Amino acid sequence: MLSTLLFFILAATSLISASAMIFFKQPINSTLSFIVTLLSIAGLFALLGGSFLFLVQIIIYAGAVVTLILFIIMFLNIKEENLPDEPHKTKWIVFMSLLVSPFAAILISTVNTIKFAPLHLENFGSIKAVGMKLFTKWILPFEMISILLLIALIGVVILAKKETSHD
Amino acid sequence: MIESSLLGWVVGSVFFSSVFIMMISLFAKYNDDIPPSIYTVLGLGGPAVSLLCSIMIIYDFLQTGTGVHYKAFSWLNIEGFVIDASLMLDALSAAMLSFVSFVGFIIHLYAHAYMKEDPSYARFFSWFNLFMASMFLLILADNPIMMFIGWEGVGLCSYLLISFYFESEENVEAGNKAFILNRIGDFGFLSGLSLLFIHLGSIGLDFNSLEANIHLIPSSTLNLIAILLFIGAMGKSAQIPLYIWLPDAMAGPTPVSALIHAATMVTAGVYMVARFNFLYAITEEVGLFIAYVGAFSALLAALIAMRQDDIKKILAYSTMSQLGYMFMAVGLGAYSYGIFHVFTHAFFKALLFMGAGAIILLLHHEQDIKKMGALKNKMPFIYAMMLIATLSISGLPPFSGFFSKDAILNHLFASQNYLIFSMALLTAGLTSYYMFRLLIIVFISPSNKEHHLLSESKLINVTLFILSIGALFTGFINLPAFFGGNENYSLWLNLPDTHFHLSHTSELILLFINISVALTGIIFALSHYRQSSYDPSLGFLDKPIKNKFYIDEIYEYIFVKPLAWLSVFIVKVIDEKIIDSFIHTLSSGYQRLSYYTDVVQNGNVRYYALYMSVGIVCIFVYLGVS
Amino acid sequence: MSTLLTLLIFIPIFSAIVLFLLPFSVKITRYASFGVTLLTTALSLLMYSHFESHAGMQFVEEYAWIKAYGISYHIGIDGISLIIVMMTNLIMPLLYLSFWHLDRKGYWLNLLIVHGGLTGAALSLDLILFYLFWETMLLPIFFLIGLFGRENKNFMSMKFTLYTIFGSLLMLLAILYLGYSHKMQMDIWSFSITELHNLHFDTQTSILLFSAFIFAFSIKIPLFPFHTWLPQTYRAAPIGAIVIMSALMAKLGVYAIWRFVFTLFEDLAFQSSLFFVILGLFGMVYFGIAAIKQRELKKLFAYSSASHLSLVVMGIFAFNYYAHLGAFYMIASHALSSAALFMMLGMIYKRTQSLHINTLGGIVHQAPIFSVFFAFFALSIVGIPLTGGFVSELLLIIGAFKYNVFLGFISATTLLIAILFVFNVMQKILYGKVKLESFEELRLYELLSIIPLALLILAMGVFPSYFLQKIKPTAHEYTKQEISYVK
Amino acid sequence: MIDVGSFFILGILLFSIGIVGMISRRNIFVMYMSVELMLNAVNIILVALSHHYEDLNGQVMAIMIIAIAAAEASIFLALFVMLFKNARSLDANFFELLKQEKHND
Repeated sequence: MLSTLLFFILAATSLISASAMIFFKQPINSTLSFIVTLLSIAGLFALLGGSFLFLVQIIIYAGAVVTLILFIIMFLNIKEENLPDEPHKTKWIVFMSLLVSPFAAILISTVNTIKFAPLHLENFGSIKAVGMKLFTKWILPFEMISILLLIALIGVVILAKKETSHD
Repeated sequence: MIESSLLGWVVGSVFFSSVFIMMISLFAKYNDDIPPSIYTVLGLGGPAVSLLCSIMIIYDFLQTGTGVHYKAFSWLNIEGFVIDASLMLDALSAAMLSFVSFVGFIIHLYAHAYMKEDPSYARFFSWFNLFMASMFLLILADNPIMMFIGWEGVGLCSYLLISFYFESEENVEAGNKAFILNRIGDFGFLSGLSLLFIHLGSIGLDFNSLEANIHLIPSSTLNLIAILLFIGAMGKSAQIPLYIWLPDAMAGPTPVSALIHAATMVTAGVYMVARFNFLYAITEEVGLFIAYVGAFSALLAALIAMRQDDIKKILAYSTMSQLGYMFMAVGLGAYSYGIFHVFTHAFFKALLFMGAGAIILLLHHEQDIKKMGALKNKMPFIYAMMLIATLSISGLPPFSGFFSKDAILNHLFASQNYLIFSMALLTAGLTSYYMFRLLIIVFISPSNKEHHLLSESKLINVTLFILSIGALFTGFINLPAFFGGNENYSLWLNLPDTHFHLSHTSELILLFINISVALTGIIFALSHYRQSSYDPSLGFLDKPIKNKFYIDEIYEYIFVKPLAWLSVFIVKVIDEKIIDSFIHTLSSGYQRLSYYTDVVQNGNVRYYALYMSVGIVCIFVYLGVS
Repeated sequence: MSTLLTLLIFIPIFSAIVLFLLPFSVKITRYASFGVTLLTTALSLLMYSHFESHAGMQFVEEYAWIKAYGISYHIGIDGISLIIVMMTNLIMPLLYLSFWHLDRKGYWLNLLIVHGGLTGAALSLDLILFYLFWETMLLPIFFLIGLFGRENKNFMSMKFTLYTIFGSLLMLLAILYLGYSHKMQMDIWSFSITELHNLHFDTQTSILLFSAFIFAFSIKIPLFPFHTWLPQTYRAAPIGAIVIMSALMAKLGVYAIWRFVFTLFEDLAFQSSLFFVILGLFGMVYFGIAAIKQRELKKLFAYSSASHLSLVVMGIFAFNYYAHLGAFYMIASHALSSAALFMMLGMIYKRTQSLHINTLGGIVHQAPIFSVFFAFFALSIVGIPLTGGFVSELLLIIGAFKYNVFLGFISATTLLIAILFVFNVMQKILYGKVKLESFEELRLYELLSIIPLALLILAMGVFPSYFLQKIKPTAHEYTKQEISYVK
Repeated sequence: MIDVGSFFILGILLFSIGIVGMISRRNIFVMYMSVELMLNAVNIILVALSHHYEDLNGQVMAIMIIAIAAAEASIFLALFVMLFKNARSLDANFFELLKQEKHND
């Protein structure tokens, strides 16, 4: 029962904060509500027994990525006049929601037709098990991800360098 | 028929001399060491060799009476259509060849003297000899295609020589005019030939086999062919309506006018009709048509000549008028008289032109007769020569023109075409009037101008003298029975003439009428111009005659201007405004379509995502519904 | 000997690719490409000497290429393609020679590719192969105009290319449909014209296919309503491209009508002959009149060659022996004359940077040799006797008279129409007052590039019998078949 | 009682919100975060399925996605900095380099 309650709380939080994120005019507000979304998603991961993912979600997403966004937003010192002028924001959102709703509705109705077994929330997916999987079967993609990160690193450096040489 | 390469040399020697002169003179642009005398040697040597060859051939021909044939190579040989590059000499072509080569050579001599100082001496002789080669080819051709090649060749050379002094736009335009009008004639000629060939092509195309098979063609087509061929003659021989180039053609050097536009090329039309006598003999309506065209041309030219002031233009109109006589003759079946008039005309008209050229040369290129006057004592020799030629063209006995013209007039009368006869008679009177007008104004009527004359050239005088002998005596070779002869020339030519019988008395009366008409013209001219060179009024005809009946202007407005307008219209309106803009509308329609799709593809990634999600939603709705 | 034709096609194309890849200087490229064209000329002369005077295909090579769809590498030569191939190979080296000092590498390489494409298109007996070469020769022209043209060259190169590609796409559709029908009717794919010849279509289909082919070719020639790209493109294009377009490509269009349309749609071509004869004659008069008032020499001669090509189209559609021979002879003689004339226009342009009639004048005073040659070529266009033009016009006119007397008269007006503008040009630019400060006489290499053309034109006019003997059997064979329809 | 289906539905809803935010907002930061939101929505579904099948591969995939998202974040943010410095704008409509230039004929 607790888990059900927890799920609804977390789900509601994430949905509300995600919706808030796309409504806020100031990016800083959006970012903050995005953090809330991410944290509640991390909670959902924990609920599903993904303890490692729970950590990763908090540390990398909420901790690193979004913080980076926040940092950048502050670093750029964005003023009101730099923000895009969005007079039809609400109209757009309503329009898009209407557009996307059949998509969501159909998917949801499809999912509802499937009878899933009820969730058994005992310990599953310990960090060790995930580590074993990651370093045995997934070792090659894992290493490739590291190369990808390296490339991203170099790319960022080059982008930044171009900027300076341009000035 | 005997094969003889001499015939080839008649054409070849002038042709090669022309080519050599051209090549040497072009080479001389890179190299100054070429002595100019080499042009003289080549330029006069070519016609001299031709003359010698022609004399030898014609002498043989006179002795043996058998024709000469020379086949150089097979020009075109496709199934059912064989044309040889071959030459043929029979009586008709021998008659033409004799005077063309002779007068041609004499005029070459004259031209040497006339053009001596000209910087384009080499160019002149190159083209002049090329003309001779084309003319020989025209005369000696053994099939109509070869004849046409010569026919076009003389037209081209005529163009080149008319625009010889190409510094002046007028001369070049005169050349263009000549060539274009000649080409209109050629259009008819070639159409006629094509019609001949699609009917007789497979049987054989030389004149002999054409003559033998002409009856295979249905007579309506024959008439068409005859008219088409005559259109060619109209252009070449300056008859109505294609004559307007001839007066302008006098822009060329005088030897050119003498040789091409008086003695030889313009008579090619007459020769062609005579050559196709087998065709014209069976198409009498066309013959009559030809005679009428000739009569009207003769009269028109004589009328216009009455009030021209340029000495060469007067002679040009008189040439046209004389050509009219020839066409009257050949049109009504008197081929040998026509050719005979061509023969005598060549001598006296060349003499007239060369005399005029001599005067022009001595007077520092002055051509207006009104600015001459009282030259009789200053140049007595030329005066004598001009007098002989003028008497000859006026048709007074015993000069050559009398015999040929009298024969034609008699024939016209005898054929009972009295309208043509009276026009011819009127033209005869006018001829003697305007020719004596010219003579009197230039040599006799008083003038207050002082002329600084250059010294006369001996060579020119010699050539004049030689031709004057021809103008005096050539008439006797066709002495009619009335004067005790038996028309040797006509007998020798042996053309299928139509013969009409005239009683002795009527011949006598006609003789009297002809001479008295000519004398009337002379008397009028004397009375008008002996005292002053002022032209008396001709009444209502005065203005049209002075303006050449406005024919040039009419042509300008009927043909030239509309064509130019049409050309601009085609390019500017039809091409650009209609067709091209239609195509551009098609393509710019595509472009405009691209602007509409361009709105969709606006470079904004969000919209791309939107389109994508619309697509996804559509797919899901489709899947969900089905 | 058996691979001679393949060599003729691919030597230029491969050498163009090799020269493009190797970092040679312009000078070496020029020498090399000139050498290549000389080589192909020598090979083509060798082929000419071995060409036998009979009607069939000779030097045939046939290899399966894409077996599944019956596409084969099938080439061969007969009397008519012989003309195109010989003209291509004769004109090409001279074209190189006449622009000897042009230092643009791309110019030479593009010309080489067109060279191969032209030869290939003239020799192909397989429709797909033909289409391939047909497009191969288009692209280099696009580059030549776009890179080396003048004024609104970008627009014109696009217009020309789109226009022609539009036409050839329709043709491609028709070709594919033909192959598909062969599969349907004979149960095997094939694109070889000897096979497709046997197909049967209902009237409507064959009219559609016929028009698709005719459309593609009449844009290239060009025939009457599809000509508007021509004067503007010629105005913008560099001389090398113009020489190829007017002297060779346009002729290839006529040849293609003869080879493909007449072979595949005999009946239809015969039934529609009156329409095309009239269209050809109309085009001849129309373009001729349009040329009279042109003031830009390239445009003027563009209209002039369109006029002559319309006459050629009239000739091939008149379906008789004389007209066919005349048309093919005119293809050869007009190729030579127009190539020479456009080359000389290029020389004028090089000296004066202008081709407008009003800026030129009195050249004969400054450059008599140039003028003599220019006048000669201009006159050969007009069809003065002793030039090849005369023989072809004579045969064409006779053929037209044989087809129909009235149309014969109209065709004979070609004698008049051409001189109206040619003589005007000669009067304005050769004669008259000297308008240029200086006009350099022909240089040696220019002279060398022109003299062979002049000699050939003369020889074609003086000894037509010799030149016709290799063409005759093919034309005769063909009209023998056709005559059965006439009577 | 919750089951995997609930997580699915949540994932679908979050994903839809991501799409809506991505398309309807012009602020590049919000757009970026919407993309991240969509990734997270997918992650939820992956992890839920991993749980359902008791197969850890799903979780590992989610980890991979997070790692790639991190790499992506660094590039994105570097680009944002550059774009903002060049254009002084956060407006996505401002960056229309893909757009065809209009001809004037």
